[in-house]
Amino acid sequence: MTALLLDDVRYAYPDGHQALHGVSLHIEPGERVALLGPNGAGKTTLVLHLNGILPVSGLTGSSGTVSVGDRTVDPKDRPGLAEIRRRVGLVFQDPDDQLFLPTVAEDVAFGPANLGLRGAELTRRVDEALAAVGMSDVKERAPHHLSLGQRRRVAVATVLAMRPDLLVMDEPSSNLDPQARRELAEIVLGLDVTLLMVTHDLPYAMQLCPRSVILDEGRIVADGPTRELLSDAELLARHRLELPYGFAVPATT
Amino acid sequence: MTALLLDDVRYAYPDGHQALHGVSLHIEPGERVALLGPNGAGKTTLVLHLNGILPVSGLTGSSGTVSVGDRTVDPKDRPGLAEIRRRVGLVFQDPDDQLFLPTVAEDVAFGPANLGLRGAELTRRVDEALAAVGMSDVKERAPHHLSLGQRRRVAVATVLAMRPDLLVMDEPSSNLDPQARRELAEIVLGLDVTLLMVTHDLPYAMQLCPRSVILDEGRIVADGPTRELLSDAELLARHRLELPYGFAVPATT
Amino acid sequence: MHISNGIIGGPISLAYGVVAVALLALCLGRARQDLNDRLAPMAGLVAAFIFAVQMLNFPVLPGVSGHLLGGALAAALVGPWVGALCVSVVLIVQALVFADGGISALGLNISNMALLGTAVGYLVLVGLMKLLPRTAAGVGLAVFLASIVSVVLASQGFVLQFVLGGEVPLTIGYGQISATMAGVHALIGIGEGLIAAVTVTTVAKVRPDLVYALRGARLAQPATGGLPTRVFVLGGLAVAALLAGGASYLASGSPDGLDATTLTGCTVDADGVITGGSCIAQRAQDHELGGSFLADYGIKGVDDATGLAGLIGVALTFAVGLAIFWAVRRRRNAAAESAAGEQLPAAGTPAAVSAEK
Amino acid sequence: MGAGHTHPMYVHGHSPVHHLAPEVKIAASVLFTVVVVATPRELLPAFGAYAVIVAVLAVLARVPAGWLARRSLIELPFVATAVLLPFFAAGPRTDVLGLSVAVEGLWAGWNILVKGTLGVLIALLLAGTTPARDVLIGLDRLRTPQAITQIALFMLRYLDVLADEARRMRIARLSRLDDPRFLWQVRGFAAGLGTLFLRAFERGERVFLAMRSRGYTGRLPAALQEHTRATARQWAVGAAVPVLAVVVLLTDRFLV
Ligand SMILES: Nc1ncnc2c1ncn2[C@@H]1O[C@H](COP(=O)(O)OP(=O)(O)OP(=O)(O)O)[C@@H](O)[C@H]1O
Ligand SMILES: Nc1ncnc2c1ncn2[C@@H]1O[C@H](COP(=O)(O)OP(=O)(O)OP(=O)(O)O)[C@@H](O)[C@H]1O
Ligand SMILES: [Mg+2]
Ligand SMILES: [Mg+2]
Repeated sequence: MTALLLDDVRYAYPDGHQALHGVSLHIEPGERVALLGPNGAGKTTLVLHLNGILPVSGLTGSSGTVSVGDRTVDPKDRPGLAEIRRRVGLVFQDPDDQLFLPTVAEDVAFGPANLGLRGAELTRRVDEALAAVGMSDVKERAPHHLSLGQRRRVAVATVLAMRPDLLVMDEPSSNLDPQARRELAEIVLGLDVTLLMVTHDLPYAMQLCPRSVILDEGRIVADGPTRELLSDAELLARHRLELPYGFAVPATT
Repeated sequence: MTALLLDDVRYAYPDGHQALHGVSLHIEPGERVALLGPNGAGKTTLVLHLNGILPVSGLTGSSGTVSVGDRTVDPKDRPGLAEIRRRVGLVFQDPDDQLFLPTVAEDVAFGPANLGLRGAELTRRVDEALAAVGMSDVKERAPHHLSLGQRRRVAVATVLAMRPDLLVMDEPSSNLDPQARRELAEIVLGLDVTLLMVTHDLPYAMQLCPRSVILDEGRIVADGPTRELLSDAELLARHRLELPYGFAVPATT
Repeated sequence: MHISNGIIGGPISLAYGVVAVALLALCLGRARQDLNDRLAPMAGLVAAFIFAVQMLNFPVLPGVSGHLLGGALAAALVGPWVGALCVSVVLIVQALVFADGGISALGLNISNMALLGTAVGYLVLVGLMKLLPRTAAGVGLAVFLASIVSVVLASQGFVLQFVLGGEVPLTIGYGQISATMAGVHALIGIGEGLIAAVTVTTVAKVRPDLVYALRGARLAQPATGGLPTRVFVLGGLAVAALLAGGASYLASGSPDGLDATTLTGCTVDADGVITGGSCIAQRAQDHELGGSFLADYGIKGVDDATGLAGLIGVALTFAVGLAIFWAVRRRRNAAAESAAGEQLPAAGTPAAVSAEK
Repeated sequence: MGAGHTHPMYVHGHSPVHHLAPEVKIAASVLFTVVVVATPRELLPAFGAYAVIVAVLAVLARVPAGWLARRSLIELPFVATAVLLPFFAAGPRTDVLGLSVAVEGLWAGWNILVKGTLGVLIALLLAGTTPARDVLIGLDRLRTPQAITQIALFMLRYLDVLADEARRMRIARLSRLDDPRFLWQVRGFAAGLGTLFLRAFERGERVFLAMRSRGYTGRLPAALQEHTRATARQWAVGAAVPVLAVVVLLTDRFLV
């Protein structure tokens, strides 16, 4: 069984910039994996492949296959794509990419309602998800009138409300206040999902993900237990990573 | 002498939401101050007051005065406002709000060109600023075709290129890779400016700013040496702040 | 309704050019007071919005294409003076950067669409706002009707120009041309009115400070829950049906039948992109949008769908159907609300979608 | 955001026409169009000469003929209707290919066709060799009131913002399982339209404020566009086009 399988994925943006140079990755169900790497490595590009948003069909420089569970992403296979999008919950790096309806409550309800939920059950889902990220009190406000951190939390809620099998988060902790960041970690640790999380926060990766993958210049350059990778200062330095000021790898996880 | 003086600043957004409830703050020239606080505290709102962007004139719920050096922000005083904007360099929380010209080089040149620079001097300014953030090689690319971290670095460069007296940065380190984050710290430490930095990264605040201010629900709730504030776990907890996993306040700065 | 070079004779074009310049100078003078820090970007957005909706063109009469005009929308959001400037800017940029509308006909086009359209739209709007309640529904209805009147009158502005400088005697009478133009543009006006009403009411609810016609005042809450909304929808529908009926009767003899404005015959793929068949939206994409700003920019780099351009195309061509659909859904929502005793999410929420699947 | 970065009408290139200052090109195009429109429709040789001028310019600009042909399809409605005019015009009739058409209508159709086509071609040459932002810079240097150029500048930027926000909203819907069959999309569109407008406005407003905070005063700093300012020589070269057209018009008028 695999939760996610990428085979030699290559991608070039329409302006010709080659962002992925052949990425292969295999994630088991229930694994929690951190995706690390410098700015511009291609992490976001990779993540956008996971539910068929990229690639744009018919572009040169793009190839490879992406499978989620037993299904392969294929832009032409409409029911297949819907099924994949049902399974994969994607939290975008920019919350403005995620929120689009006039109120927060409607926005969080959008996904579950598309799954067929309605009435009291729908309301319960929405309330639960908003409570989990501590945003119950902004329910009736407009998402684009929230602070960036509030928007990010709502963005996480929109995906949590769909209860995906594979949760993919692109820098979920940036712009969050420290307590929200810890609460998010607790939520994620409490969920029974497969997790792929992009982050620049190495201690956060260590806390949440037993396994890490380092991506640089569109290629995977390391894959292994997080603790091991983060102890290899030389490897980290080669890929513009380093443990932050004042941080020491704790003796126990 | 003061670099920045806020006196009882109140602000309500056009949709009626009151974001600031009377903020007073005084910063000396050369000070480096961190502005901490939970999501939605009003940090961004406060920062936008510092060069006359807010308030919208004529809205109810907004009052108070903001002075930069010897000048008071007054939307009606055009030359005064221009002078203040020359002195204050503002890095926005969202780089998409900052970058708008077709190429990175032009965008970085925009501010200095408005200051009257041209020709070789302008080019030199641009090159220096881009080199400082490690983005020299994306000079001719379109800002909206960069990764989020790359865009944030360029956004910082646009402001550095103006050589402001008062540097105001709204979460400059989010979405930066660890090494870029450290490099930014080094740049800032090497500059001879007054600094006000919004951040959720308490170790980063400790590293850069001897003084910290905590804002919560539109009011200043604490102001003092960063080391002292961060050692007061109870104070931090009351305002949704906490030191991250694995971090211990280092013995020496 | 862009007139190209050579349709109207030189002297008349010149005369209109002089009038347009004089009136624009007046607008500039008056706008200077209005065009503050806030209004400048708003004016840009209004212009961009109008630019986008004007991209759907279809021929109406010899040398004349029909499309949304946007004068009333501009007047409602940024006022008559800045509004006229916005529409003029759209026309100037279209002529110089998109080769749409003759350069020598700029005076004619600005007179019809920017000056006449905006002025009429604003006057009707101000009049109606005095009569109607200052609620979202009231403002919406006012904008809706002002749009229709403004578009129809702007089309008559063209007819006048044609009478004055058409340079060719026709077998069909000017009265017939006038009626055809009015009919087609009444239909266009309904689509435009719906778009303008939705836009203005949304903005008015959240950012009343951005709606010039409200002059910064917040909307009043409807006195009795829901009734004004129903009045708005039914009133709008009645007007729409009336105009649509009348217009299609009048327009049936026009060179380009109204059947072209439907999407019948198009196949549509997963993401709402027209993939085959033949219909106006697709033609418009091929001929007009195919090379246009939005078509190129729409979803570049993410998907080959048509993005905003497609959305707007769809909305315009379905404008009339939308009005009916809208009313039905409103009523259904209201019914569901009273039945379940709970608030269903408002317009655009998926609850209604799944309920109808 | 890419304010007026380029536009799909722009043909990238480094021809002499591309390098001509925008204000020169605008002035030349406008004057040329005016001369064309002022030419009596009976002066057939003059129109031939104009076509030659346009063709020479196209060659100089290295704009492909195919591109010009494709883009000039924008004129199609007018062509179609110009063809119809001969059938609807009143007055004396004549037979063409066995069809009875009005003489006046034929002339009128020809008039629309030739003036419209020449106008579109010259406008396309301007658009194809001048990025949108440069057109605005040119207008600015031609003393267009600042209110107009400023609105135009914002308009170009907002077109990007609108497209960008629409794209974001669409991806957001798709990735959360929206099933955008046609009707749903229309319905979502109605609800989304106002939101799109607001979102675009608020983003644009923030960008505007960021520009302000970097010293923006209502026009782009001259230092960014110094290289495109017209020299006296460029003005002379640009003036050649309308002057040539006037010469053609006058010789035709009095000699033919
Ligand atoms: N829309 C785009 N068009 C062209 N190139 C792009 C686009 N988006 C990203 N790129 C380029 O592709 C590369 C990978 O970008 P990506 O966004 O995947 O990086 P990332 O690893 O997510 O970086 P970050 O940590 O800064 O978010 C970068 O070099 C970037 O400049
Ligand atoms: N454009 C807006 N319209 C209305 N309310 C707003 C707007 N922007 C922010 N707010 C509200 O004002 C308050 C303060 O927002 P602000 O953006 O200043 O928070 P912040 O401290 O910067 O938070 P974060 O750490 O998440 O960035 C929040 O409650 C927010 O919801
Ligand atoms: Mg990224
Ligand atoms: Mg903030």
